Amino acid sequence: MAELTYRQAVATGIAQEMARDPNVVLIGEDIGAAGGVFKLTEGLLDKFGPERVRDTPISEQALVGAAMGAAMTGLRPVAELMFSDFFAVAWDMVANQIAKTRYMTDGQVSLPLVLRTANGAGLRFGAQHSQSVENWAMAIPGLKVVAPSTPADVVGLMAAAIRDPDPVVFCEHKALFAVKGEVPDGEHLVPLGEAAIVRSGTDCTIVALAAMVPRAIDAADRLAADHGISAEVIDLRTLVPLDAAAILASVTKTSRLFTVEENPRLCGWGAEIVSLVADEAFYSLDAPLVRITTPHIPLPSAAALEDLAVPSVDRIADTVRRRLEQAR
Amino acid sequence: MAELTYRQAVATGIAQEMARDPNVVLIGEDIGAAGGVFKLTEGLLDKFGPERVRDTPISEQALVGAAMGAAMTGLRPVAELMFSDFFAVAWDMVANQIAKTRYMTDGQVSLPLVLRTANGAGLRFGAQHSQSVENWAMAIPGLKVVAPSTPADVVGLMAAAIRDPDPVVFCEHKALFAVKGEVPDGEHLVPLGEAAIVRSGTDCTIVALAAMVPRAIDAADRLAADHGISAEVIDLRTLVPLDAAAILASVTKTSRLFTVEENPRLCGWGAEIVSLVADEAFYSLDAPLVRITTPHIPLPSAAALEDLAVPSVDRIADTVRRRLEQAR
Amino acid sequence: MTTKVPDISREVQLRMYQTMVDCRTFEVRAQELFFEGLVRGTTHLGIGQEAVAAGVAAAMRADDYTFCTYRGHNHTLARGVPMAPVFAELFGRATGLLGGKGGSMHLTSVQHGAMGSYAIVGAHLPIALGAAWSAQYRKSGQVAVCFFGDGTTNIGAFHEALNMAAVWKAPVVFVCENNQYMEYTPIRDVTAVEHPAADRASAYGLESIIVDGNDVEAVHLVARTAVDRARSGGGPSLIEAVTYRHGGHSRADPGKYRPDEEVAAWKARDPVPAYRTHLLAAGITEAVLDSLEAVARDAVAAAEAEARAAPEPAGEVLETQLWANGGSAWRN
Amino acid sequence: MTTKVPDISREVQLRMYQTMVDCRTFEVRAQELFFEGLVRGTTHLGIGQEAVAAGVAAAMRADDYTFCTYRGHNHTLARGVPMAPVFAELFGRATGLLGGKGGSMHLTSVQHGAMGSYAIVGAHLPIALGAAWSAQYRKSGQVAVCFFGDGTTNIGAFHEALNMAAVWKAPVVFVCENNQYMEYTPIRDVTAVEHPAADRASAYGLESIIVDGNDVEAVHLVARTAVDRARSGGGPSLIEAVTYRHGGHSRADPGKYRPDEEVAAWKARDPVPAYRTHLLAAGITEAVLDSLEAVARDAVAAAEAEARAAPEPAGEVLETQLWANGGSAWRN
Ligand SMILES: Cc1ncc(C[n+]2csc(CCOP(=O)(O)OP(=O)(O)O)c2C)c(N)n1
Ligand SMILES: Cc1ncc(C[n+]2csc(CCOP(=O)(O)OP(=O)(O)O)c2C)c(N)n1
Ligand SMILES: [Mg+2]
Ligand SMILES: [Mg+2]
Repeated sequence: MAELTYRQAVATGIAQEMARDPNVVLIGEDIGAAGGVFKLTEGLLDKFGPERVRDTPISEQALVGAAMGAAMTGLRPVAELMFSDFFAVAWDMVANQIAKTRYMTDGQVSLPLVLRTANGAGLRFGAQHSQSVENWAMAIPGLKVVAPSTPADVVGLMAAAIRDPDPVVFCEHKALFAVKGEVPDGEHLVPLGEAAIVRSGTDCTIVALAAMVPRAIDAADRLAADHGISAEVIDLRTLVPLDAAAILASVTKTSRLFTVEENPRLCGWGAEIVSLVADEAFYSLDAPLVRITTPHIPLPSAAALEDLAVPSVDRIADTVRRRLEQAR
Repeated sequence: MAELTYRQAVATGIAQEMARDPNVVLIGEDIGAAGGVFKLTEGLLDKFGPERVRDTPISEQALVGAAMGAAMTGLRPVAELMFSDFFAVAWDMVANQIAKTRYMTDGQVSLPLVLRTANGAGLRFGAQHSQSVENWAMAIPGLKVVAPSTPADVVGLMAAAIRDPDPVVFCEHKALFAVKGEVPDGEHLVPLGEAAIVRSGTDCTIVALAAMVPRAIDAADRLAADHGISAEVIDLRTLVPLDAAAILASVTKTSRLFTVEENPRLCGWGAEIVSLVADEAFYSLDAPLVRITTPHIPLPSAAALEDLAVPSVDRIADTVRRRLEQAR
Repeated sequence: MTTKVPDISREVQLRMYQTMVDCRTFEVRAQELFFEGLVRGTTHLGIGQEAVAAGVAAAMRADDYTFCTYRGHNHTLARGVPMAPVFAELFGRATGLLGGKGGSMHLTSVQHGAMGSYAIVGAHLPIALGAAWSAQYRKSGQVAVCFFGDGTTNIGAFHEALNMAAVWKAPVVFVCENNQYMEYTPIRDVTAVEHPAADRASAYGLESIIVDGNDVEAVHLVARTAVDRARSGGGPSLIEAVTYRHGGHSRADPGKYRPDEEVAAWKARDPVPAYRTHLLAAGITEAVLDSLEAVARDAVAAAEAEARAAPEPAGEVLETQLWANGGSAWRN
Repeated sequence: MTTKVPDISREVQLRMYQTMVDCRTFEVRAQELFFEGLVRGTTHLGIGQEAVAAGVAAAMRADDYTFCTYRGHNHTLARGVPMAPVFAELFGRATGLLGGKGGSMHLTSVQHGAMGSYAIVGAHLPIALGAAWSAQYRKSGQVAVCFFGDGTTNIGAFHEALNMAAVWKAPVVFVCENNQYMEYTPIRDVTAVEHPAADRASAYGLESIIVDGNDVEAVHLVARTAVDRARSGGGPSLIEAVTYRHGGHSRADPGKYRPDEEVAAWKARDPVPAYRTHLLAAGITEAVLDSLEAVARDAVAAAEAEARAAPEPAGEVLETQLWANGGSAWRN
């Protein structure tokens, strides 16, 4: 067991796979000598050389498109979009080309590639550098979507994403970069599509993702301590494939569901979870299904406002308590 | 009352507003002399001249960006994206610039513009020319989203969209272009944010949009005729602003909700409707909330497959009947 | 028409002519079948532009990559893809090249190096660059060739791909088929320079190359030079082949936005009969050329019959092949 | 340094110097306050590049439009935007230019013609073109000026905007501040030509214009010509101003990826002291220049004090101003 930061875990996971498979190559802006603007790829250029760690111009369409072309011809590219907001600049490549080509060609083309990106709020960067776009990717058939909340999962899911034969959008959360955690020694792999029950409980199920996971756990602890409410917390870890079984099993047990989403409200991933539960677990429910999300607004830059926008431990705990009381 | 096709209604609605306000200008590819690839802007160049109807290069980022720059400096541009799939090419302009600028500037900048687009399946054009992307737009704070199902609504909502002080994504459905309908004489205006109860019923609520509306109505008629099921059908008409009141009122009456969505399943607009109802109308529900959607796949081009992918009258009727029976 | 250049072998000349008549015969029939309603959805024909696909293909190695557009019948057939599955795909049949999932705009046959037809303008330039980068990394000696139109030179992806390809010295050849129109709008009305591709080459440190796109041998020679340069590590090229489509942009478009004299003048320069004349002058007999045309006619007829006989796709395939495991499940 | 050009009036010279010292004094302090933790989030400084913003602004009419980037303090202040709300925005205060909603990267003051700072590379080039198109349509005689960096010339939006602006003869002036680095990567490593903007001008039928971006009068003269051309219907220009940022790309970046000698050489060409020397040689007295510097120091100090005293934004504003009705409701 080594203790790593979430930041270090990114390079560790990538390095593990680059050492294992010479077809894994890295491409992105300022990822080489500079080691990335968030130092997420630090050391990889020295370790693997300029042939495998390629700096690009500021050309997201070209770099994502190039990753696709390389993936369909034998490589396993890992492309970095410096900020997840920049997916918008390359969205045609992602949503119309990468996601659809295998299906359109009836399986002739395989696209084993990873699109890594710094996702989420917390650094006061404002509306164009703080979005959570996992729901953009979830809405596109043909994309797998991963968003780890711990250093161990960063390493294990990165390995799984790089080995996966399909395109994976890998969201690295800015607010978690400095978080430390234990990472198993030796090769570490966490399969895509398995949620983690990070806290078990009986009164309600709280489903969270990425930076919302530690907040949901803190809120659950507070609910237990202050109000005797026993909340089960599920870290989805991957949105596609979705561990529907884990969610349904938990809700069947607790009869109550809350989602905690950093994305703005409308068409967020939690809406999909709610619609799944409202259909398949309807008869075991005994209270409204409640979503706790960022309001449907762009993210403000001022610290005072950004902290108010994204679901906080207070808001999660208060909402759960209030809604459970109302449901009594 | 004049009878127009949905196709004619587009140009009629635009012409009504161009005649009314000299600041309304049109921009897009092949919209001038050619009248658009779907002949949606036919006659407008002759009527209003090349200064107001501008052909552009194949440069979606430039044309959408130009619409934004013009809107922030006094014009009311109506920009055409020939196929809604092409939103992906200009997504940064739409999702990061147009949608966010008013909020980021604390209201200094107003963006009265309309982004018109040919949306949806039915023409066997395949995965890159058949998508329903209304949920992409709905997921972005700062965009209003309109998708009419009748010629009259095309005219009335087009007028409202062009007069609206905020950015509006206006989805014109390819499969409806040839559909005829009565359009009131004189100036016609349908306010954004008002759903239409297009068929009233008591046993369940079916919420639909655009091309799914006529199918939902046919299914409802068949359910009544063959199974004595009384289904209420709501045509949402606009996703943002959403007529939540109309949906909640209907479900409170019928206790059962079905959504009929052309978008692929995950994070579709119906998920948002379900999450709204599952929270705010939970106690009046007595059956699972059911979404009828295109499977989570890209759209195939073969007629046999495309017809199978998009919700059909058969699938809607069968699903509603089956799920209501199960719920007995 | 250039006079016959000695270093194009007989064999290559005949192959190029065969390709041109194959493409022409196929597309003429495809259009008839569109009007019959057998070809569904849309179709974009390259009738009049065959010399570009044929001349370039003859300069490629079997394992090289082709990337083309929705107007890609010619480029796909030129790589040796059989006609029957192409017709079947246009008909939306189970035996289609893409099982009926892709359609006319997305023809792909990886085993023939036909790496796809892309229907969103500009997208495939970066993708082709990526295939070239991959070949460079794998030291496979493969070259990627990317075909696109004049209108495509005004979209962002063109600019990004050309710059990155030049910086990386990627083995990719960009071939702009300047047929002088985007859909219905003349390219000159929307472009700041006269030659949409060639006048931009210097912006990427590349040589300006313009070739008569109706002269298959001229195209072939230019392509050979560019492909050899790419293969030998000399980096990318940007070729502008000036040509013309005889018909409209797609489907039932009559192309009426073009002056009759302009259309007539270009039809008079039809590359197929022109090359026939050229080959006759070069000493190839009527009999030989007739036989090649017969081969094309028979191939098209047989392919059509086979495709007509094919069944519609079974419903079960609707949700297959989204993922590499063959399925499309998003949940457990 | 060019020798003083007679037709730049004293008044303009002093205004440009005032702008330069205002910007320099403001940004030096802003960086100190970032390290103090008072400036939150991020900040991108233009220290060393002031001559471009100042020289161009002095060539603009009050109702002209400026579009700039996240590195936009200078361009925004140069339009006459007061410093206190800018500081307050950097601090995330209620009195911020954007009420605390936008931050350093999005400074905007419509009333001053500062039409926004854009944080996604390339996006504002098409937007500036749109403002120019609007001015053209309204026959207002306004000109739009768009500032961006060398790295921005490799993104698609640059290409699309330049071509469309040229075709439409839009009254827009594109100013590329070539500070020779994107973030941490030298522009030459990722660009196929030596001059990322000027070597692309011909791809849009535009003249290649390169100017010493550290020479405010040279910048001003080039800008005046370009702005006048745009205003008189002559269409767009693309200006490449070669300059250098003294500090890192953003926040705490020390800029260590740049050779010390290179940094030293450019600091020796610091545009602010250079222009002071030039103005003294041109006969303006120490006393006058000292007073302008004093004005800048006092303005910055006063603005900082005012911003420090401002409250944090009230929670109520979080959900305001998404829509023109002042709110952000998505439902009834
Ligand atoms: C991004 C994008 N914009 C618009 C279209 C619609 N469209 C399809 S083909 C075409 C014209 C392309 O012109 P050109 O590049 O010259 O190719 P050609 O059709 O002449 O072969 C257009 C505008 C598209 N497919 N993709
Ligand atoms: C589309 C996009 N890609 C990447 C970034 C991250 N980024 C911010 S500034 C920058 C460098 C821009 O370089 P240049 O255009 O030379 O401007 P400079 O910062 O030197 O003023 C990059 C890559 C971005 N903001 N937008
Ligand atoms: Mg063309
Ligand atoms: Mg720079």
